[in-house]
Amino acid sequence: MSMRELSFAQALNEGMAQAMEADPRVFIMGEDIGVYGGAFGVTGELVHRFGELRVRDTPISELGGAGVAVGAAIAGARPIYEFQFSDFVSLAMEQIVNQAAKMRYMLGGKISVPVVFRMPCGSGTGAAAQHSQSLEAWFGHVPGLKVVEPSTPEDAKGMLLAALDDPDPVLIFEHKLLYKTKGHVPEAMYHTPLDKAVVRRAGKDATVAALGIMVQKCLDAAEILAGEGIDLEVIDLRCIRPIDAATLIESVKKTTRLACVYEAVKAFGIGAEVSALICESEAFDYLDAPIMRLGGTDSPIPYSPILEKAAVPQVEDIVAGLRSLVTKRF
Amino acid sequence: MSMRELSFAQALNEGMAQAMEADPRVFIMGEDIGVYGGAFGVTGELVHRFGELRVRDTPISELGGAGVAVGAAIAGARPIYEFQFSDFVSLAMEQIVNQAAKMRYMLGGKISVPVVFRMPCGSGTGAAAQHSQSLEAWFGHVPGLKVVEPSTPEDAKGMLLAALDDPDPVLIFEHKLLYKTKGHVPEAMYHTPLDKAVVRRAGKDATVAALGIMVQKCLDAAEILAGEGIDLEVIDLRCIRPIDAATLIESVKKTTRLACVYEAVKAFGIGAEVSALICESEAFDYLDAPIMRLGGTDSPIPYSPILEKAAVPQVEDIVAGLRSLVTKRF
Amino acid sequence: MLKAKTTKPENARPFYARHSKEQLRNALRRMWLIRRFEEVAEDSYVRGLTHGTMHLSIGQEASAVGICMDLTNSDYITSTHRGHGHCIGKGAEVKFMFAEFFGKEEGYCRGRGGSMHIADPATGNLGANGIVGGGLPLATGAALAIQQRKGQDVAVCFFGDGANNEGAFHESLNIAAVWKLPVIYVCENNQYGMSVSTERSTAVKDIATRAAAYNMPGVIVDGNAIADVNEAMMAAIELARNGGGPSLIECKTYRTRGHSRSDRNRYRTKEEIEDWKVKDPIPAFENELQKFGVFNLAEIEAVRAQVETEVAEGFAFAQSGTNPLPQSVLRDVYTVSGAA
Amino acid sequence: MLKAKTTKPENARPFYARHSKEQLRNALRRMWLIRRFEEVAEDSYVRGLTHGTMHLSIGQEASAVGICMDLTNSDYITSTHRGHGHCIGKGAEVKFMFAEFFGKEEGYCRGRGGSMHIADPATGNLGANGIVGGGLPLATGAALAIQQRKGQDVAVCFFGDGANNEGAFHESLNIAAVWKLPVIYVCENNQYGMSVSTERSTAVKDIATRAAAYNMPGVIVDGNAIADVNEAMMAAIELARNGGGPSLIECKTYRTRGHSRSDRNRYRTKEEIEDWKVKDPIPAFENELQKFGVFNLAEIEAVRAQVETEVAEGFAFAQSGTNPLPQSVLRDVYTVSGAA
Ligand SMILES: Cc1ncc(C[n+]2csc(CCOP(=O)(O)OP(=O)(O)O)c2C)c(N)n1
Ligand SMILES: Cc1ncc(C[n+]2csc(CCOP(=O)(O)OP(=O)(O)O)c2C)c(N)n1
Ligand SMILES: [Mg+2]
Ligand SMILES: [Mg+2]
Repeated sequence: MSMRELSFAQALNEGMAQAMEADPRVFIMGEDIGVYGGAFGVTGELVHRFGELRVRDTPISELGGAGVAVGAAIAGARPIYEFQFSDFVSLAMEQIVNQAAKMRYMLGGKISVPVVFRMPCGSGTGAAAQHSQSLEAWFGHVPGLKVVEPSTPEDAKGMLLAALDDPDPVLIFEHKLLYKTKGHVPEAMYHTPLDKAVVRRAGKDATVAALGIMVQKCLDAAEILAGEGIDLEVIDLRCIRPIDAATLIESVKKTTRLACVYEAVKAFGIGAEVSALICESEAFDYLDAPIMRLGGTDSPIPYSPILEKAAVPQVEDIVAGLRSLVTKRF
Repeated sequence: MSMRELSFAQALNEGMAQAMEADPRVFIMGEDIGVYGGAFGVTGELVHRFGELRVRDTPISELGGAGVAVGAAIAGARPIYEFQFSDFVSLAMEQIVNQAAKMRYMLGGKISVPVVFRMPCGSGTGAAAQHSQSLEAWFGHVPGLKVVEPSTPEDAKGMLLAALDDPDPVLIFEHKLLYKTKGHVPEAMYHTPLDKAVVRRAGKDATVAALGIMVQKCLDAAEILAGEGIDLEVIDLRCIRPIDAATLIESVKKTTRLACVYEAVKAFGIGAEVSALICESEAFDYLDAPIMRLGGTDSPIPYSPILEKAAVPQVEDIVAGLRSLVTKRF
Repeated sequence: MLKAKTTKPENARPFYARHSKEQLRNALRRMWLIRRFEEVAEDSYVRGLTHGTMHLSIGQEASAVGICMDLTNSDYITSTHRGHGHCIGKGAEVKFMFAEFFGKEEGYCRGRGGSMHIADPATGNLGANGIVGGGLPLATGAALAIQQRKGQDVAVCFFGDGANNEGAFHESLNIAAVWKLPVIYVCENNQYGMSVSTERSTAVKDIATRAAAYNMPGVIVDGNAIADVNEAMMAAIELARNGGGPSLIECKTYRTRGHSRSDRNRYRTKEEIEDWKVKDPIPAFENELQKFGVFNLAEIEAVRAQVETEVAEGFAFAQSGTNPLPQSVLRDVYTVSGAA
Repeated sequence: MLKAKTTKPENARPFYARHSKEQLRNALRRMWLIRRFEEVAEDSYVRGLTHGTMHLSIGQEASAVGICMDLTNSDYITSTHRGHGHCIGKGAEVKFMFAEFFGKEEGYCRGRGGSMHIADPATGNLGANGIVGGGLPLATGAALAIQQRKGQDVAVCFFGDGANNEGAFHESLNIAAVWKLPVIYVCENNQYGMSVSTERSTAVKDIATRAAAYNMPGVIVDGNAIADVNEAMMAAIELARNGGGPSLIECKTYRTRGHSRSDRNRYRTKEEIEDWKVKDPIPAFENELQKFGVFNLAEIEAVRAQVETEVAEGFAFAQSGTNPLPQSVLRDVYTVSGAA
C-alpha cells in the first residue's frame, strides 16, 4: 500500500474506531464528543457509527466525568475520557491523582486501572490563559500514571492504541495546533511504545530534546542552522512518564551539548527533569556546555496574538538559542 | 527578652492571631478549624477568641472553600484557607491555578488576589497514599503564585505574616511532622521574605539544598559527616516559587558540588528545578561532580511503617548520598 | 402578565412602577448596546480582525440588563464565557471592550484577557470566566467579603444551564445557604451547554428545582422578558440586602447564534432557532414601552441611533489602539508594589 | 413498624419474610464481627500495635450489613474512610483486615493501604477511600461499566453526611440519573462530618431531600434498624436491576466513638453520645430476632461466641504475619505484565 496520509485528528479518530470495533469494552466519554464531534473534531462522526452509548456526551462535570471513567475502568470497561481542553483537568486532579494513579499500589496490586485520558493542550489559538496551558509536568510528578505526548499522526494513533491496551492509566497530551497536521499513518492497528523517545534527526553538534509541537519547530530550526554548518540531533521525547533517559544519555554522550525545548512554563517543566536526569547520569562528564532550557515565559498565556507568540518559543527563538548553545565554549 | 520557644504550630497560630488583631479584613476558613482546633491543632483556640465568623468551619467542599476564599480576596478581604491535608488541593486546583494565579494577569493588572493557602503536607504519620503527598512542585510550575515551605517555627510565623501582607496568592506548605518541633520565635510581628533561601550551615565541600523537613535531616547528616572530616553547606531553600537562585549559585561556586534533598517524588520535583537552574547558570562551570537529587521513591506513600520509611530519604540515606557526592571525582 | 393595552405604566407592574423613565431608557439602551456590540464584533471576527473565539449572547439581552439595572458599582457580579451582556449591563463602555477584542493596551485587560476574560472592577464586574462554573465560588466569596465587612452590597453570579452540573455549583450554593450570604445566583438557561441540551445533561427539567437542595428560594422567569427578570431580581436583592441569604433565579432563554465560531448547529433544528427569534427580547421590550406609553417610537429610535454612534465610535477607538510590546509579556504576573 | 410482640416473622415485614434463618444469622454475625473487630483494633491501636489513624463505625453496623446482605460478589461497593463495616458486610475476612492494619504482606493490600484503603475486589469491594466523596464517581463508573456490558449487577456507594457537600456528590448523582445507571447511593448520616454537625455544614435538614435535585427516589430510614435499612435497599436494588436507575438512601445513625484517634469530642455533649448508645443497633436486632422467634438466646450466644473465636484467630493470624521488605517499596506502582 502507498503512503496513506491522515491528519493527527483523523489518526486518533481511526485509532478509537478500530479499538471500538475490536473490543466491546472500549467506549468514549467527554463533553460534546457526540453529534458535535468534539471541540476539535477528533471524535467526528463516531457517534453515528457506534451510537450514543459508546460515544457518550457527558454533562459539564469534569471531576465526575473523569472519575466515572476511572470507576468504569476498575469494573472491567476500557474507557477513553476526552477533556475538552486539558486545562479542565484542574477540576479532576483528585480522581486522576489520588484514585487512578494510586489505586493499584494502595490495593497491593489487586486491581489495575486501564483508563485513557485525552488532553488537548497548548496555546496558539487565541483562547487565552485558561484554555492554553501545557500541564504535562504535573503528571510527570505522579507515580502510577503514564504520560505521553505524540508529535506526529502516526504516533498519535499508535500511542492511543498502546494506551488502550495498557493496564495502567495513561494520559495523552495532544497539542491543539497539531490536530490538522498531516502525515503517514498505517491503516492496521499498531502500538507505539509509551516509554521510548525517538531520534527525528541525527546530528553531532548538539542534542535538542523537544516535546510535542516543539519537535517540528526544532526540526525547522535545525534545518536553518544546517545552512550555517551546525549539525543538530533532534530527539522527540514523546514520553514524559517514564522519560526515556537512555536515548537522551546516548545522544548527549555523542554531541556533548543539550537543549530541551517545550512550550510549558519553563520552571518545573520537562526541561528541568531532562536537565536533572542528564546531570545525574554518566553523560554529565561529557557535557561541554551548560544545559539549556527553552520553555514558555513565566506568565500565563496572554490573549493578544503578539504577546501569545512572545510567551512560547518560536522557531527564531530556537534558532538563536541553539546557535548560542553550540558556540558556547566550556 | 529571653529566647522564647514556640512550636511550629504555635508560631503559625500566633501569627494568625496577631494578623487578625491588627487587620479586621483577615479571617480563616477551613475544615474543623473551629472548636476542633484544626486537624493538627494549628488554629487551636482561635475560634474562642475571634468568634465563628472569623474562624469559619467550612463544609467539606475544597473547591468551593478555596474558591470562596479567592472570591473574598478579590472583594477586599484577606482570607487564609487551611486545607486539612494538602492532598485535598487536588480538588481545588481549578480555583487556585486558573483563577487565583491568573486573575491579575488576565485582567491586565486591574486586580490583585491576596489569599493565603495553608497546606499541611508530607508523610510519616501512617496516613498512607492519599494523605501524605508533597505536591509543592505542581505550584512551582504556575506563574502568579508564590510558594514557600518554612522549616522552622520562626520562619513559619514570619512567612505567614509576609504572605498575609502580600498582594498575591501565597501557598505555604507545612510539613506535618514539623508542627510539634520547637524553636525561637520573636513575639512581635515580623516578615520572613518569600523569596530568599538561607544558609543554615556554612561549609566548603558540597552544597546541600534542602526543603522543609529535610533541612533538619540534612543538618543531622552534615553533623555525622563532619565527624568524617566532610564539611557541608546546608541551604534551606524555603522558597519554591520563586527559587532563590542567587544564594544557590554563590554557594555552588564555592563548594563545586550540589545535592538537592526533598521528600516529594524525585521526578519533576524541586530537585529537577534546582539542578536545571544551576546547570544553566554560571555555576555550571564550577561543578566538580554530577548534581545529585535525593528525593522520594517513584511510588505513592505506602501505609506500612517499614515501607513508609523506605519511600522518603532518611538521615542514613542522606549521609550515604552526600558521602558519595563528596568523594566522587570528576 | 399584562392585562390590558391601556394600563398606565404606574399601574402596571413593579418593573414599570419602580423605575424612572431614565432608568428604562438606559435599560433599553444597554440591550441595544449589547446587541449591536456583538453584531459588530461578530462581523469583525468573520472579517478576520480578531482572533481567538467568542461567545455571543444575542437573544439573551433581557436577563443581562434586567439583572444588573438595579445594581450599583459596589455590588459585584461574576460573569461567564458568554459575558458581553453582563459586562455592558453592569456599565462597561464598549470602546474598551472592542479594544480588548483587538488585543490593545486600551482594552479592559490591556489585551491580555480577550473576550473570555473581560472585567471591569470599577463597575463591580469581577470578570468573565473561561472556566464553566468558575465564577460560582468567586461570587460566593465576594458575598462573604461583604458579610465580613457588614456591608449592604450584594454579589451576583451569572452562570449557564451547563454550569449547573459542575461540582462548583453545588459547593457554592450550599456554602452560601449555610452562611446566609448576600449572593444571587442567576442561571441563564439557554437550553444548551454547547451542543448538549439540558434534557441530556441535567436530571431535572428546571434548574430552579435545585434551589430546594440548598433551602433557598428558586424562581423561574421568562428570560426574554426584562420585566419578569427584573422583578424576580428586585425580590432577591431585597432578601439579600436584609440578611435573608441567597436566591436562585432561572432565566429561560435561548442563544440564537452558535455556541462559538466553530459551531455547526448539528444538535438543534433551524425551526427551533427561528421559533426563538420571534421571542427576541428587544422588540418585546420596545413594544411594552410603547404600549404603556413610556416612550414613543421617536424616543426609541433616538436610543437606537445613540447606540449606533456609540458602537461605531467604540469600534474606531479600538482599531486605532496600541499594540502591546512583546517584551511586556511578563507584566502583571505579580503585583509589583506592595499595595494590593 | 412492628405491631405486636407475637407476630410471626413470616407475617411481620419483608425483611423477615424474605430472608432465611441462615441469612439472618449471617447478618447478626456480621454486625458482631464489625463491632468486635473494631473494638479489638481500637485496643491494639491504643496499645501502640498499629500506626496511622483509624475511623471506627461502632454504632453504625446496621447500615453496613443491612445494605450489603442481599448483594452478590459481582455487585460492587465503594466505601469510605470509615469502611470496616462495609468491608465485613460485603464478605471480607477479619484476619486479612487485621493483617492490613499491622502492615503485613498477608493484609488485603499487602500492608500498602492500611485501614483507609482496605479493599477486597474478590467480594466486589472496590475499596475504602481516604478522600471524602472519592468513591462517589467510582461507584457511578462501576455502574456505568455494568450498563455498558448489559449486566444485571448493581453498584453501591457508601458515603457520609459530610461527603454530601462535595462537588463529587452533585456531579455523580446527576450523571447517574441522566444515564439511569444501576447505582445506589447510601448516605450514612451520623450527624457529623468530623466536628461539624450537618446543621452547620448542610443547607437542608435531610440529605435525602437532595435526591429531588437529581430526580431520583430519596428515602430516609432509621439507620440503626437493620430491617428498615434493608427494606429500603431491597426496593432500590429492584429498581436498579430493572433499569429504573439510581436511588438515594439516607440512614440516620451515629458514631459513638470519636472521629479518629485525635478527636477530643469538643463539638458534642456526653449526653448526646449516651442517648445514642441506647439505640445500639445490635441489641435492637437481637431483641427483634427473639421477639419474632427467629432465634433463642442460646442461638444468639452461639453467634457471639463464633465471632469471638473468629476475631481472636484473625488477630493472632495477623500478628504473626510477614513484614514487607523495604526494597519492595516500588512493587505494584505499575502493572508489570500486560494483562489487567
Ligand atoms: C470547566 C469547563 N468545562 C468545559 C468548558 C468548555 N465549554 C465552554 S462553554 C461550554 C458550554 C457552557 O454551557 P452553559 O453553562 O449552558 O453556558 P452557555 O454557553 O449556554 O451560555 C463548554 C462546555 C469550559 N470552558 N470549562
Ligand atoms: C476531600 C477530603 N476532605 C477532607 C478530609 C478529612 N476528613 C476525613 S473524614 C472527614 C469527615 C467526613 O465526614 P462524613 O462524610 O460525614 O463521614 P464520617 O466521618 O462521619 O463517617 C473529613 C473532613 C478528607 N479525608 N478528604
Ligand atoms: Mg447554556
Ligand atoms: Mg458523618
